[in-house]
Amino acid sequence: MITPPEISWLAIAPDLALTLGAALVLLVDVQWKPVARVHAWVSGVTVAVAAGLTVAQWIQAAPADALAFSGLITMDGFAIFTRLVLIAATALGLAAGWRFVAGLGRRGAEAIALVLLATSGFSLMVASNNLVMMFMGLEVGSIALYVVAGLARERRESEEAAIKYFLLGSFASAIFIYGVALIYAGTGQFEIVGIRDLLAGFVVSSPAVIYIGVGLVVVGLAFKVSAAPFHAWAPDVYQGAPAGLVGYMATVAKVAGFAAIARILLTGVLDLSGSWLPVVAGISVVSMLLGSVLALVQGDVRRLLAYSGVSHAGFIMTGVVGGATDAVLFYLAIYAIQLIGAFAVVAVVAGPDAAGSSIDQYRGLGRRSPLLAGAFTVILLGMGGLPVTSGFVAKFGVFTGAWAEGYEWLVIVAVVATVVALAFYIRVIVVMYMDEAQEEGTLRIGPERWVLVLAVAATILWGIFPASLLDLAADALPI
Amino acid sequence: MLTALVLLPVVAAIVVMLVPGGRREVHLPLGIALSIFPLALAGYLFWVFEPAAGFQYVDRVTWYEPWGIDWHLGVDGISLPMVVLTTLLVPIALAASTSIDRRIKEFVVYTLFLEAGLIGAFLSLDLFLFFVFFEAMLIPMYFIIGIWGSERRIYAAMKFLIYTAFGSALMLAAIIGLALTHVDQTGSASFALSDLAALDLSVGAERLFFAAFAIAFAIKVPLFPFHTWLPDAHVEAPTAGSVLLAAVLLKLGTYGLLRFNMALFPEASVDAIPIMAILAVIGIIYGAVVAIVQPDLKKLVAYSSVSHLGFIVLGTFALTSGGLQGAVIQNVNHGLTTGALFLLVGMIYDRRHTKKIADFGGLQKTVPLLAGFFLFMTFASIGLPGLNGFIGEFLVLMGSFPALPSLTVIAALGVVLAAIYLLWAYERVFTGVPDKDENKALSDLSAREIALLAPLAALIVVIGIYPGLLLDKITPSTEAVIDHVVEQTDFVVPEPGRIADVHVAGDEG
Amino acid sequence: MVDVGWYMALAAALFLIGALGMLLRRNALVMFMCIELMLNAVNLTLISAGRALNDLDGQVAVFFILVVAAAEVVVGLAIIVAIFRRRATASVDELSELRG
Amino acid sequence: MIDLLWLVIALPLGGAAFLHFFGRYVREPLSGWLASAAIGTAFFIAAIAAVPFFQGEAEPSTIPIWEWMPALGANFELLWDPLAALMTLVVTGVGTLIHVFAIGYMHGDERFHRFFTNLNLFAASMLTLVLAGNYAMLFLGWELVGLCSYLLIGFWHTRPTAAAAAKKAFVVNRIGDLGFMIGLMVVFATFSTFSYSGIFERAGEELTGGLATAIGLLFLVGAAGKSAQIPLYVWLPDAMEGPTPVSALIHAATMVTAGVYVIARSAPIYEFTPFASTVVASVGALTAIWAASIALAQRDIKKVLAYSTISQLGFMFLAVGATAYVAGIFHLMTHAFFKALLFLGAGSVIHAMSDEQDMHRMGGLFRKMPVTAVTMAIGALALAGIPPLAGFWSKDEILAADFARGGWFYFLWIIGLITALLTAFYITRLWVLVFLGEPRWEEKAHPHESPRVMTLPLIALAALSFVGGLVNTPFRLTLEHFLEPSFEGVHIQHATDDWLTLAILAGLSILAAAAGAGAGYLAYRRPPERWRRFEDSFEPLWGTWEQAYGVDDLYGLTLVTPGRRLAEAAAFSFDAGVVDGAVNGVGRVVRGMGDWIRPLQTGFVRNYGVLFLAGAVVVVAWLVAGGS
Repeated sequence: MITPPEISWLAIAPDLALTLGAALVLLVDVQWKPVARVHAWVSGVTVAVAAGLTVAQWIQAAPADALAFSGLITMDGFAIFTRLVLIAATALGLAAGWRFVAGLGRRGAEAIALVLLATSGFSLMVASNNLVMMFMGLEVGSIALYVVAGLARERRESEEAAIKYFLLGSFASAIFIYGVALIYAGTGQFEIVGIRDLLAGFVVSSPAVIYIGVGLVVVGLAFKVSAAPFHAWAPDVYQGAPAGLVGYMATVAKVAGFAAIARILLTGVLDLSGSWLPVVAGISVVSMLLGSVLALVQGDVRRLLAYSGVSHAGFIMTGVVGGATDAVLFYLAIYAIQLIGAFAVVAVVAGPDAAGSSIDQYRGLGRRSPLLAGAFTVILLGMGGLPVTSGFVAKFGVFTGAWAEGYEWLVIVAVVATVVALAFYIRVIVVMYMDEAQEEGTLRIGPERWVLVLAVAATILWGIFPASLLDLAADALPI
Repeated sequence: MLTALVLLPVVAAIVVMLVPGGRREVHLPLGIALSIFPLALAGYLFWVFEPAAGFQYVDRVTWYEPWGIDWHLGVDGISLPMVVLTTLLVPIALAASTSIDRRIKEFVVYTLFLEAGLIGAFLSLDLFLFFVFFEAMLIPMYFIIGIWGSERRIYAAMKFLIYTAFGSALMLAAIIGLALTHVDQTGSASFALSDLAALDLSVGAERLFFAAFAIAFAIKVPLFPFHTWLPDAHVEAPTAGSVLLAAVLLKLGTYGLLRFNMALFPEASVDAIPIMAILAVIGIIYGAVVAIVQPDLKKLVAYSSVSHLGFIVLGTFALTSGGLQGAVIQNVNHGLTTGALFLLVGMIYDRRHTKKIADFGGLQKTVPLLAGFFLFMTFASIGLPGLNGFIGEFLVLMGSFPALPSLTVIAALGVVLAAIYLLWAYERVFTGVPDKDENKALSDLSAREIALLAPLAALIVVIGIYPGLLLDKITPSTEAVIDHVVEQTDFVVPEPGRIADVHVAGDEG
Repeated sequence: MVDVGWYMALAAALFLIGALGMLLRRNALVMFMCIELMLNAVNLTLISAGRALNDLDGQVAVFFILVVAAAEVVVGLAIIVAIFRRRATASVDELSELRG
Repeated sequence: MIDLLWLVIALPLGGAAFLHFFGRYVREPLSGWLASAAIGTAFFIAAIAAVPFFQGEAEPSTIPIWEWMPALGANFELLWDPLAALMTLVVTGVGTLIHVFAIGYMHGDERFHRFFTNLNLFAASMLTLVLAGNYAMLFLGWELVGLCSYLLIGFWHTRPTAAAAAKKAFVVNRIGDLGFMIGLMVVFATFSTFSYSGIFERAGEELTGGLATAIGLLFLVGAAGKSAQIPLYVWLPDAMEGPTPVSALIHAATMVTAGVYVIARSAPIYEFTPFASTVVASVGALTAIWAASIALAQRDIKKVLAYSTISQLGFMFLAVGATAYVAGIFHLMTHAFFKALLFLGAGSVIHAMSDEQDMHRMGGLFRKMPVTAVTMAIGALALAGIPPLAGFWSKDEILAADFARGGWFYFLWIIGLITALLTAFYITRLWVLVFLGEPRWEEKAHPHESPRVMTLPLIALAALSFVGGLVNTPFRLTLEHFLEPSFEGVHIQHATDDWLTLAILAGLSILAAAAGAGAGYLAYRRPPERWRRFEDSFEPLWGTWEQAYGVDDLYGLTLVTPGRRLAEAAAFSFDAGVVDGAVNGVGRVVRGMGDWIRPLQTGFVRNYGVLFLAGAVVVVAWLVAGGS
């Protein structure tokens, strides 16, 4: 006898808003074929509404009714915080990619709709307490992104990026869902909370199938966050996909992926931490080292950022190891803004729909357009985790977490990795300031301007006064 | 007051930033003028400083409560001289940079930020805060070397940044570890130096943490064998860069060893005395020997720094009154003399556009004033009594001998070697008949350049004749360090290691 | 009555076959089909697991997955077709310009 | 008067400061006179302050000035006792005369005022050294005189030889200072203070075991550096590159005697280490004869005097080593008179011959410059030890004291005697070669007597060299009593008071002196080819002496060149290669790893898949293994 689930609209309101917004964009487009500005308004309003609803959740949410739809969806602070990050990323991403979107002409509406849909999918994912639900969100988001990757249709690289992303992505999804199935087979549960309670009940060791399941789930998500050795797609996609939207793609996938990882590992199977901690730590180490070392030898800024993303995945993993959800959330928020900012710069320098962005394009940027170069410098230093930037606070947080968990060696590896990482961020700065200008001509900059302003502000202000964001993250605990 | 001292340069930097246009005739003078304010404030601080009062003018504002990090500044006899030195040298370094022809605005801004970072690092009493300053100042220095340096500037800047960053990375790990230990032992998080110094660490942990800190600082000092970034950095850096690097930045290393390693890990410090002392002595001799044959004037001075800073580390780890006083005052002395030497090399470079010793000869004939100043600084650096260098070295040697006799004797060799490499360099550069035409038509020091060197020279003499000026401020703090070590460990200060012993003896005599 | 374990084993086998196919075949279309195969292996697992636990959730989940699979087909085919149009081949090995 | 004592140092120092900053505005002779006035006044102050000692009633007194390095009990304080007083008077007295002389000698030099700046600075430093109330302050003066010596040797900085000599002097001195410094370390570690009084009072109980010997020997190293004793004497001959007044003041009369002064000052320490004292004496004796033999064969007039100085300093060491401190100081004083005289005379000659220094190109100058000739003759006889001139009394007292010490010192006494003979020979040779015989100089050189400003000091010094010895004759030991307060509780070696022995000893040394002088006269009175043959008849010995035993080359071969090699190896092979190589190596390795891994990113989807699956398998396997 199936009991009909009770409805709690607020729980899914933001996702609904985004979905409807996407639909609205398409309808408006079909109906009136308006200028891009209209789309800007529609999407802007949509994002604003979604944000507002999320804030409403924050205000209204209480642990008691955190669970909605008989446990499918949760409204815990963790979900809300990540949702906010996702929505912010959407807004920034659209701003950063706007010149690209506008350049698409008729297909611009599609792009916007896809972005909104992707966000709604991922925001569903971060909010879902049910693994199948999570899978749904994951797929909605991912599939939308596959298409975004291929939006610059007239460019071969874009196609290649799309197909690679698509094949490997769905491969990963399949593995993820198989893991879910195995966990289900082992526990009879899809609900993360349920799994937690169940595992708490196990007196003897739980069946191996669960471990296999957890492993596969972790692998599937590790792919989404481009943690080594599941990162191979990232550089190619970052390089091939349209510059304007790469930042957005990379960011939301990582945020949602890590949210899911944190939720599953730290809530669902925390009792099994004895066995998964070393594995995650291992992934973290491989990611940090591989990412940093490979980034060191890249000649293309977008690939460089991709590999740096791999190493960042590793750093965030240390936070997961430390079980410091607040630190992880802080890191995600900061990194999201910085990454979109970085790609906004790329979009300006290389052009919104260009493929790749050779480091030579940045020679003498410091002379050509000081402000742009300055912003990029701040962002890169933030990513490098130098003090006075929020990046340092973020790294400090996750490292502290890991050390507290007894993973001193991991922290030591991590700090060494940061030095290597610093080396390649600095390389870009060197090229910008210390080489004589090669490229000439002024750069056209659109709404990216605002993205950069925000990114720089976030990097410096939260670097000096991190308390505001840290408190927020500290409250945003998973159920 | 201290907060103001840290923020003044920042404000100055921002002001300079806001001034539009890239014309040096605006920015450089403005920068110099603004950098006088910190100097004035530091001078006032020096004036009102109460030697006996320990840490004073403490500013403490909670930064992020859950992590226990504070904006926590305080000054004592060890940091005071360094702060004054910093604020003194920044205007001079700026005023010495008139030969910089491009992007002067950025240059001034970076220098001022650097100053803020340095002052902050010297004043921080919170390890998190200290690390922030310690690491943050790398960036302006990195740009100063990398943008305004000479041919291989990028290589040098990169090496400087990565090398030092590596050291501080380890230190960061150690700081985290310490803070968490504090959480375990007290339940509350704190990065305050005083709190962390009160922890009781297991021998193993203490040694590891000590090593992490020590490596970070040893790279900064730089202690053999971590010194190789220094010559490159110096040779490539512009004059101002070299001056600040040698005079102040390196001191962070020696200062850190004294302030943090001693306070936080007394046990390990005592155990590490042999290692550190041996490295220091190797540095003294090695740096001097290598300096002898350097073909490049700047490199020579750079290696001389390696040698001189060895004395500071030796004195620090001798853990006697004389040793510590010598170490601290030598921090200042080396700052003044080597800073001045780099200024002079810069002035020579501005005239001749070369630093190769072989390109010179007979300059004393053409630029007697410059030669005179150079010789003066040379003797200050050699440690001629009556000048400041002697005070430091003599105190260090006399203070270290009771603790580490054999090493001290070897270290004393450095005094001879210093005479060899510096006087030989002077002989090759300044004496003889100017044979090369380029050397025949050189203009002697301008009034501006004299104005830059004169105050340094004056201070060198004053400290040499009346070191009490500084020692009175320093001594209580250095004594406090020894007391701390003694009560934390079973370390016994060798006779006659303490002022007490000395005075007793003195009274008898 | 065959033991559920066997269904599971079969599913696992199918999943592996799919995975290996994904790695061995060149044709994007075939690779995609392999992924579909993997998804169906998942479905089989869920059904049998649900049967074993006589719990409906597993069987319900299958529908969701089918839907997702369908969606993937749509997008996937679109991309593949687009590529085929331009390069007259669906071999993924042709698509290796981005590397390093 | 004592409370004005600081003026003794302050006056020359002030003179130096004034001339340094304003000298260029002062006309030529005036700056010289200012400098002379400064030090002259110092002389008078010192003289007045010393009166009580002459009356033999005053006690030594310490005058504190201000704190210097409290942690070391090292402050600025003056010790005013007979020894200090005597040294002060010698330094200021002889110094004043030399200042005046230099006004004439440096006439026309473009850096005239600079010269007097340095001269005054030197005087101040030297006075700091002798007036210091503790070892730290003594070391201050010790180093400062080294500085001045450096500045003045290299005064003509455009001469590469001068610059090199200056550097050599400073560095060699530094090597000695190293020993001295280590000695100070031991002293401080033992007494935890530097003040003389503090140390000497407790010397008895503290100086156990080898401590006294260690300190004594280490001080000897320092003294040997400053006073040009074996093996550190090599700098002094080169130091003759400096203007002659400098050689007279610094490298004959005052600075080089600092070593003797230190040992005398440290008598209470040597009291406890006969061994160290013996070493001091032996070094002195060896140096004395060694340098004397070299002086025999030199052609450069100043070189002769330089080696003679070294040899005479050896005599002083011989004295203080035999704990005949008074004799040592006595000889120090007389030597200051006649050696300054000789140098100034030589200067006057060189001046007249327009900077000719080779005695083979002189001769027959007597008629041209009688005053110089006569005064120098007096100086020569004084040095040779012909009674009743100053040199005789002091030298004879030294020899007598050594003889009285007995034992090993008999041997040293014999060496001293031989040295006396050699001394008489070479100084006579010098005088004869310069002033007698046929002129051997080219026509264009037209020597002339020096101006009065130069001759007057000569005459004054000649007078002193004549009577200076009478202050301490066996008949009337004035100096001895004068110095007593400084050597309280220290055993001082005296000559035997058995008059017969004394007379025999005196006779022997007079004999030696006369023989040497006579031989020198007879040998060189003859025409050049004759004495040339005479010299050749001593080959190869003569050549060896002329080459100063080739010690410089030896040092170059054994120390300098290998040192340079070592440094180069360290700098260019080890530092650049190994140490820095390691650092850059790390960077290269990391990048290399990157380049090495990079190909894994083939761009083929299927390879990515393989990587992916492999990773998955590892993760799952690890988890399962870890789980159950």
